[in-house]
Amino acid sequence: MTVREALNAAMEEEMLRDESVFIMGEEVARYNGAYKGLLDKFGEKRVVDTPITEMGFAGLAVGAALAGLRPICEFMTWNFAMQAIDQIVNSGGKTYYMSGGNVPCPVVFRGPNGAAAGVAAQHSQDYSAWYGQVPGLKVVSPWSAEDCKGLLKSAIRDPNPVVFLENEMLYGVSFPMSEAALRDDFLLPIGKAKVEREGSDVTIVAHSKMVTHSLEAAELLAKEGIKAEVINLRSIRPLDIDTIKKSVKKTNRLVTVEGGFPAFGVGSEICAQIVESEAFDYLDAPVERVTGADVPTPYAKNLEDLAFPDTPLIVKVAKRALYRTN
Amino acid sequence: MTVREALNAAMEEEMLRDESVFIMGEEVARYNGAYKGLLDKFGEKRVVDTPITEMGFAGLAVGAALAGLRPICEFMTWNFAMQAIDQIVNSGGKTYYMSGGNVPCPVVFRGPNGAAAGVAAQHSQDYSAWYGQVPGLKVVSPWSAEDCKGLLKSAIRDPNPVVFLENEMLYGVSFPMSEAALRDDFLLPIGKAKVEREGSDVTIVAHSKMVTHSLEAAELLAKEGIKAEVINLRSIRPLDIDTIKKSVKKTNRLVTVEGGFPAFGVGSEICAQIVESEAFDYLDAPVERVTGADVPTPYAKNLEDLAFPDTPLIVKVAKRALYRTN
Amino acid sequence: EPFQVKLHEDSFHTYRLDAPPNFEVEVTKDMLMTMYKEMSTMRRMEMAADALYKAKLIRGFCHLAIGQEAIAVGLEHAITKQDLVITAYRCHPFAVMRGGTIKGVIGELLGRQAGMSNGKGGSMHIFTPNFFGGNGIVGAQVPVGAGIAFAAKYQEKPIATFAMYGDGASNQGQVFEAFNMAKLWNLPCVFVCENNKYGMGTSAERSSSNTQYYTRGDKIPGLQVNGMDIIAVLQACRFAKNWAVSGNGPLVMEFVTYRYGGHSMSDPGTTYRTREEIQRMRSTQDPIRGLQHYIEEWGLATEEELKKLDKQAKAEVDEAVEEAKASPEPKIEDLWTDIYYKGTEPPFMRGREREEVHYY
Amino acid sequence: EPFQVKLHEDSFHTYRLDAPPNFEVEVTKDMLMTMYKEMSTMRRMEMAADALYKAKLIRGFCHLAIGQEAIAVGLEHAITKQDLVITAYRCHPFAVMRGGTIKGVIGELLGRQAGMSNGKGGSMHIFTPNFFGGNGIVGAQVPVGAGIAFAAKYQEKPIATFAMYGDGASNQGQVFEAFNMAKLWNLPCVFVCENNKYGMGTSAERSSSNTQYYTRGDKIPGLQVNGMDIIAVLQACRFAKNWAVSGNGPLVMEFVTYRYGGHSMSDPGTTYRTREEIQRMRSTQDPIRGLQHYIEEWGLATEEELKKLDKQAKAEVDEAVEEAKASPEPKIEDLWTDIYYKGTEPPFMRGREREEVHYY
Ligand SMILES: Cc1ncc(C[n+]2csc(CCOP(=O)(O)OP(=O)(O)O)c2C)c(N)n1
Ligand SMILES: Cc1ncc(C[n+]2csc(CCOP(=O)(O)OP(=O)(O)O)c2C)c(N)n1
Ligand SMILES: [Mg+2]
Ligand SMILES: [Mg+2]
Repeated sequence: MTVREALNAAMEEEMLRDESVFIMGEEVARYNGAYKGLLDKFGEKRVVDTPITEMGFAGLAVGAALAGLRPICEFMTWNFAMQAIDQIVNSGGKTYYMSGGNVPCPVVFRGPNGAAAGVAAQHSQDYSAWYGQVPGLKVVSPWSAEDCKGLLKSAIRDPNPVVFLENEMLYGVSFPMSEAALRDDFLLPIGKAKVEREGSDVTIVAHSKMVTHSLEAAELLAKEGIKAEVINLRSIRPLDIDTIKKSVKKTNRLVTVEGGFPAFGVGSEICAQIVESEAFDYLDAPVERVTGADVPTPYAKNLEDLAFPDTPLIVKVAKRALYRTN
Repeated sequence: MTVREALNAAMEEEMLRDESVFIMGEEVARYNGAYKGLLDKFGEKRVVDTPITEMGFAGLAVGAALAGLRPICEFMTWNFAMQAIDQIVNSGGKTYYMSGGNVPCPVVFRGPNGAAAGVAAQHSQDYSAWYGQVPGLKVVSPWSAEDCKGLLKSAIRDPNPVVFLENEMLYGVSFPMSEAALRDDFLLPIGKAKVEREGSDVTIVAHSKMVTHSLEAAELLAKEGIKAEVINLRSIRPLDIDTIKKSVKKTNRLVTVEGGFPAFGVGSEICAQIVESEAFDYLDAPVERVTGADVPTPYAKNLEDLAFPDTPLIVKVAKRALYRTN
Repeated sequence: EPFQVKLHEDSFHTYRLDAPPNFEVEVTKDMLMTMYKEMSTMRRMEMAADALYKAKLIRGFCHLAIGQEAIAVGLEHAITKQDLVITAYRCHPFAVMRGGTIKGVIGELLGRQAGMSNGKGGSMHIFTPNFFGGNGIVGAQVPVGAGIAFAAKYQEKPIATFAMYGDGASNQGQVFEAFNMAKLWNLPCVFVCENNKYGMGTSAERSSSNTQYYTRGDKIPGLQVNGMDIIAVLQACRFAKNWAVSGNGPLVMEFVTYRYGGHSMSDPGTTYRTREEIQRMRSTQDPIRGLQHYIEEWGLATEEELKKLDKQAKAEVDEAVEEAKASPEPKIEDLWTDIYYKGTEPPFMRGREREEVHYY
Repeated sequence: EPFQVKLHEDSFHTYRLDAPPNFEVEVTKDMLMTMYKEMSTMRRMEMAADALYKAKLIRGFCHLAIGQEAIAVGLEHAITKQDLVITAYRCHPFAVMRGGTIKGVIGELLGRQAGMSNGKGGSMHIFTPNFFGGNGIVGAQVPVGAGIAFAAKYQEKPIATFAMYGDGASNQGQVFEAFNMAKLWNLPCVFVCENNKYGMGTSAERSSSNTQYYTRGDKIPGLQVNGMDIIAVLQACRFAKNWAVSGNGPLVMEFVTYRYGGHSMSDPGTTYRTREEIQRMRSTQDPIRGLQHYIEEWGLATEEELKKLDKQAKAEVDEAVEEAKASPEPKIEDLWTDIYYKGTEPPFMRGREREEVHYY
């Protein structure tokens, strides 16, 4: 099943289950039919094409959630959600607290995050750390089709505002689905990471598309006799530091991998939390961060290739964490 | 000289020096006269009250900068700049790169950042790490009147977009000014931290209002025979890691202090960079982060007090870094 | 005992509306007396807040609605408890009229457990089951209001949503975005501009290229109302509610009103307008004195009877203030509640340093 | 040798304007022939981009302006090199007309050193000294355009700024924010809506509660123009430029036009509109055929002479494509240039891991 199909299945199942769930956003209904099935099944009342007014429709989604609906508010990409970030953070993320728990806001904001291929600086930013910083939001960054289905369903049912960060380049990618994941009661817990591959020599923590590269890297490392454990973070907030700590205590080495800018990023936070924790004493090498480069994303292919991590780079850094240089 | 006076002096001097510098924002001209002097001196052409349309006037400031002016775009607080963040990041921060260096954007965005007293969740966020993440922006977070004057003048002259994060609670605070700082050619380099107090036992790195608390903490620590070195970060991007490393190599202990949310914050990044560097080997204790609490800022005084670091807390953590528990 | 009164001909101006609301308004003595008492109480409450602020018992921002009482009170008498309202930070009278209490509002301002948001929101963030706040970001509540109306339509509830904003807020782009969606989708949303002539220190003409706020909805019909005459407000809100629930889609309503005090407690309110202007508004347009005038003119009650109501209002507020003051500060553990919905929290949350950790 | 021609009476519609532009337009043969050649060249260039995209030499987004050529070309003949223009991502013809080259545009699309942004911006981000791009965020360029006009006024330059956007973009709140400031401050800004009937797959009626885009500036006068007739475009732009430099403040201009292809290369463009509609527009409204028709009707040139221009256009584009293709990819070190203004960079910038560090 592809990631796109998994997302669609999650939405369809939840819309069938709960009348108050609906989807809105730019071109979610009629355009070239990414969700054609949903429109046909649920009609324009529940699959709503919006004007190109991100701040407005994000605010509208928040209002609908405050008034008892469960909106799935899609952004064509998270880059455009910058126009709506005040509604997400201030109206969505803080109202429950400011109201002393009187006004919950069960809304899901979703869409592709990070870089797609060849779309340059304004269309390539990764917002994991920004949203991850905000108490009141939950932030999910799924990788596989199973992640997407189980986590999106949980996000829709969650009574809190959830920021759901997908990846454009994964939409068409197929993943095997377990029996359980195909069922309509399949839920994955928000806030739990998953060990995708066990290993004892080095821990590689990644999220979203970087899990693919990390698993590829683990495969290559295995050929050299290095057993890498790969953790798929799944959630950015809550951040499942316990799973990482457990792994680090076993492997004594940690490499974080992400596609976002390096500064104030996901890797920085993981590093800081590990350093602060008892796992620090288990580290046999400094925590290594593999990240996007500190440059606005360039358009030209040869430069773009240098702006994001790839499999060989992860291999190289993992080996460095093991003090092996070839 | 108070911080407010220093900021005004910086603007006035630069406006006198360069015809293309002007200030715009909400209530910068006529309201209760924070800048009354500027309005009287330069008139409404160069001191422009805007409607309450952050996204629009931030975009307008960017356009004016692209067309050759040097706008100082004031946000009443940085919280409201969330509405304009797309213009700051995507139009302001990325155009120079996307244009292959053809279109520079010399604009300063400024205003108070972080919490003021008793203003609750929507008015209290610290955006240092968000803007600090973006290549193409420079991000400054001054503390003293001297910082404010020297750095704002540099920001106005800088040919890049600069995000200038002030602190409401410091506006009325007076600081001594050096002879040099009073002159109209006084500039401080963006990207350089300042050692505000030398010490050999523990390094405390802070920015903005937290420098005050850190210096107070150092004073208290001194009474117990602990010599704390206090570094005023001044800039968030570029981050002056060299100054921090140098200090850590001397003190072997590092405590970061900030008012923002803990996750993906300034302290996390400093920790990660230290861990990655040769300074790691000099650490005799894990890096400690003192931060705002991971809660939307509460209104009630007793809760608010628990949401932000204060002097005793810094003392406590610094002592912990020295393995001293009382 | 209902009877008809006639509004001044200047009470309404229309835009793209076939007809204005009826100038003949049906009222009862009871209703008028209640409205008088409520306006008087709301003013007393705001004055109490003013005093408490000056006594340094209230912190941060505090925006009072003195002068604008006819709107919150008049609106409430025109709609039902099922209808929904959202506004900005100048929200105290709405919070009380919509099911809250004076004690709850003052308690919130004082940051106490008795506060309607348990002391966590403060002056700008007060909610009831049919009032969605109390919002601190200028303009942001307007699309949120459109979303509330969207939900009502989706759920096929026969109700109206009133999304309120100021003359300053009216220029925010998201207000126009909300207008556009509401019109496209025929949402039962009444957009209400409380034009009190200033957004902080900026007069309407200096912020808005069109100061006829009721005409700024483009294809959305508009209605301007004398917001200092509570009977005009009442009639306009009845009209608006009826408009919305009859499937006409959105309406833009403008109340022309005035705030007597500064923008917030830190603003003396006299640097960008003259004292004469304030004095003139107070003495010629005051909504409470205006209703008093009607009541006396129509022989419904005497000045003494009204004075008695004023006294009751004062006593009520004084008592509420005392009760609120007696309420304790929030419990320290409540720092950690309400970040996430009860039962769906993360296992723990971090405080200011690694040892300050709250486990749920 | 200038002569007068008369526009079709449907060429203009006005809003809050005393009089439309003159329907009698002064032109010269030279100008018409040049405009013909330029439109033909622009179309060829876009077709070349289409082919290169399909050959997988262009990546990511690529938005073509086929069908909309009259606007970029007509505008340029009405204004001077001092006037300033900014638009969204559908920007290739503007970039060429405003001082760029075909080689520079195609080179940019190919991500080569010959690209006008050195390959760093791609299709959506191309600039010249009097053209501010090429912007990827829908609507964001509109306040930026108002800012450019603000600067012109500040510097007392007698020029107009044209801030262009689409029918889809027209609903963005910041467009209204820009309108408001431009009107308040009387900025010499012409807001230009290229209404090509669709924003991606959403037709104008489904995105906009008012599809008469020229009437959406509230107090700002508006002018609707047949954007498929280049002479109407020319005359309207002359009018607009004159309006702006004469101190009249802003104007909202709408060009009614049509894109023949999909929204971007990934959109077939036929799921949300009928093939018949596209065919009808192509055969009855095409701006190049329209100008050809005029030229032939007025006896300025024969079909053969025009065919020769078409051939020249093709040859020019073909040559530029070859030159662009021959250009190398950006230098690897250029990953690090242009983040900060040359000479004001930080001491170093971090790559993807701690050993990838670039020192300036
Ligand atoms: C987005 C945003 N910008 C600025 C502010 C600061 N601010 C608070 S109230 C206000 C004035 C609003 O005026 P108006 O809408 O007329 O409402 P009034 O205060 O008159 O009721 C401003 C500028 C804010 N809270 N939010
Ligand atoms: C803020 C934002 N939202 C969404 C998009 C995605 N997007 C790119 S173009 C487009 C349609 C714009 O339509 P219109 O303004 O009519 O311009 P046209 O493509 O017809 O020239 C959309 C939705 C974007 N780039 N920016
Ligand atoms: Mg107002
Ligand atoms: Mg369009």
